[in-house]
Amino acid sequence: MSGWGFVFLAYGIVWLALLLYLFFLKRRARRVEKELAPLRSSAVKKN
Amino acid sequence: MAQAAQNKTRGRKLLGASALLSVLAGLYFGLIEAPPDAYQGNAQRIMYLHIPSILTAYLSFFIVFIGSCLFLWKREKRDDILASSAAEIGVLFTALTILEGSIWGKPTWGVWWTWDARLTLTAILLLIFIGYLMLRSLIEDETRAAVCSAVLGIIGFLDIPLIHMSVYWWRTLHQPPSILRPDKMPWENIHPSMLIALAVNFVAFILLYFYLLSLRFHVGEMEEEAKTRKLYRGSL
Amino acid sequence: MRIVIRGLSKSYGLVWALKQTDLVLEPGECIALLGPNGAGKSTLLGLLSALLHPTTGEVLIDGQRLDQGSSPLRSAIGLLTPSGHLYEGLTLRENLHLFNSLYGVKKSPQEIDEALDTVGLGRWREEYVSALSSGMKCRLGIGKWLLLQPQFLLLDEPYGVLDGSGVDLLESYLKRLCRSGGTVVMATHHVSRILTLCSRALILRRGELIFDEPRQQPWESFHRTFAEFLPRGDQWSS
Amino acid sequence: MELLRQTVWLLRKDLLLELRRRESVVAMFFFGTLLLFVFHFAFEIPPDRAAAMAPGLLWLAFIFTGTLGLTQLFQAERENHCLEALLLGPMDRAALYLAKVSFNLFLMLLVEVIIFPLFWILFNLAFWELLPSLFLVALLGTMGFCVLGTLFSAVTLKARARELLLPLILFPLMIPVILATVRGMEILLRTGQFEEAVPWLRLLVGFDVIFLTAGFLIFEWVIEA
Repeated sequence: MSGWGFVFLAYGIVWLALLLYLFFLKRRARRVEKELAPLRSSAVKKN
Repeated sequence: MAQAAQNKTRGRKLLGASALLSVLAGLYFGLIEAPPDAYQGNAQRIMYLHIPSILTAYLSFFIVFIGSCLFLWKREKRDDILASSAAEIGVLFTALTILEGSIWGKPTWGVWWTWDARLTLTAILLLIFIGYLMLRSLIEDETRAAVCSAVLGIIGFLDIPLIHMSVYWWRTLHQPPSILRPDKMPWENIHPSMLIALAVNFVAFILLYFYLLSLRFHVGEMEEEAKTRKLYRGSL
Repeated sequence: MRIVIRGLSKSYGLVWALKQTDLVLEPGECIALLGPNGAGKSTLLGLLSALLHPTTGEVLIDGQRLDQGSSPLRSAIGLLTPSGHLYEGLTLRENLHLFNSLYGVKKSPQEIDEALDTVGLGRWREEYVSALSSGMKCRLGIGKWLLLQPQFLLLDEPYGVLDGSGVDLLESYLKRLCRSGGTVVMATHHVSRILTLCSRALILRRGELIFDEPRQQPWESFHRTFAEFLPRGDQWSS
Repeated sequence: MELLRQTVWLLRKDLLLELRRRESVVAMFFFGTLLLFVFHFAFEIPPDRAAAMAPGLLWLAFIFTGTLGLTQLFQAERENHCLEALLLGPMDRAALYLAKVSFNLFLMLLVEVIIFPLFWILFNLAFWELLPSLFLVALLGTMGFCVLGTLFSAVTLKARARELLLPLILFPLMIPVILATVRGMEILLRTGQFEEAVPWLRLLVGFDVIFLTAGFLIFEWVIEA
């Protein structure tokens, strides 16, 4: 493995991991928003 | 209230965009613009990744410390969410830092892992972070989990200087100081464009870190809001 | 001792153990805390003794806010649970000596022995608590509070383990405490016993206070509300 | 003053319970000696290298025995909700912390006083005259272990998998103590002078002082949470 091999390995893993984390975070955010929307609207309706 | 939320999301999008831009710039400078190192060749380019990510590891530990202190003092759930978000991202960045360090070690020292002071310290930081997340997940009662994690956050942070001292003394005892010795910072006598690459990558990592942190914090706040709404829906 | 409770509530995760409650407990009152299992009686006792941290609201004792931590206010609060609060490995005397010094009450050893005699445990002075029956442990608990003289005594179902003379002992102590301006709150299921003793009754259901009236002789309102919780004969065979 | 009086009473209670039941001290002692035998079989220790490896092995044995003691530390309080009995009253929470630190320290030192000479005999080492100064270094190290160990024993008191969680959290934080104690002892064994090991001992004393005060201030919030 030449110098560049290691560089791409390191950069590849790091940015892949960060993108994956971002993806899961976005998905988690969407799920919470989906859960929160009815709660917010029902509360507004009631009081 | 809605107006403030809009500003926040717009702010976050702006932060995200600028983080993306600076990351691309960092990649450009790091991989293309900067010349290969005379001694290590191209493998040295991993430095542009490694040094900034070490910083984010320590930065996130500092934020966990701040969040923990604020929580113990004012007992506001917001600070606890800040601490737990910073810890989660901290674990990610610390783990990546160690990964980069060992990948960089292979071409430079020929081994995947050396008990070099910097790598050992980052590994210890990762262990403390993992302990923090384990503790938080293994205590059922919410306020108790928050208080106990805050205590670990504070004690862990106070321990860092002592760990630094003991590891460095121990290090200088055994092995002649390695290339990454802290007192000879890599940017003392290096090529100006390398310096630029390092600086750009620094900015990129900071922006990326705060973007992820604000996103994770926002998710944490929403989850907390969902919980309180479900709770109060019963008695409203 | 006057206790004011403002907007006190406690939630565990998504469940309300105790919903928003406002109460005033006057000095000299002996209050019965009734309700089915899981109604929040123990939670309320935990909040009143500051062993639990409320989700919202506060407890004021003689105007001072009671919160966790070692405040002198807490030397006036007592909590009697039949099984608990005694070191099994220590003898009866050592237990009382320990709590005597921790509460800074500074009672002499004679007074400690006297307290043990009054609760009928004089003979077991040097025995280990682990050797005692649960009834005797409850008597030791009474002896402990006789010694520490709290102004605000909370009891969590003491009748379950006490024998005849134990009940008389407890009730005479509670009467004396209420007469001297102390406040008593007892959570129990022995309705007939407590109704003769208490000056006021509270009924909790699913964390909500549904009944709060001082005692009066023809107490239809109490029996009407409480009828729902009385056992309805043998449910299993029908 | 009041704090000291309460600490002494609580310590007296713990010592009395331990004297009668003798659970912890016997378990810790036998666990310690067991570890010495395990080390003997696990590592092929050539006689000349034994002195160099002694500090590491000894301290490893002490840390594991200490962890055993820590998991049992609040056992008396867990029975019969005695912890609630203590928290109900106006007792100073820090008194409970100081009492538990000194109790665990006492247990560990008791075990160490026996295991030190035993180690010397089993691995037939010389340097008998160095034992007192070695013991002083171990004392400072054990103090550091107890100060943080007690705090985190309380932190993990009501956590699930408590016995697993405690070492997981405690050991990374103990690294300065481990390094300082083992290096300190090693230097003593190698050079025989005390001055050589002073920088490590200063680190140890610093660790003890910092975390004794931190524990003293924070313990109240942990135990009441």
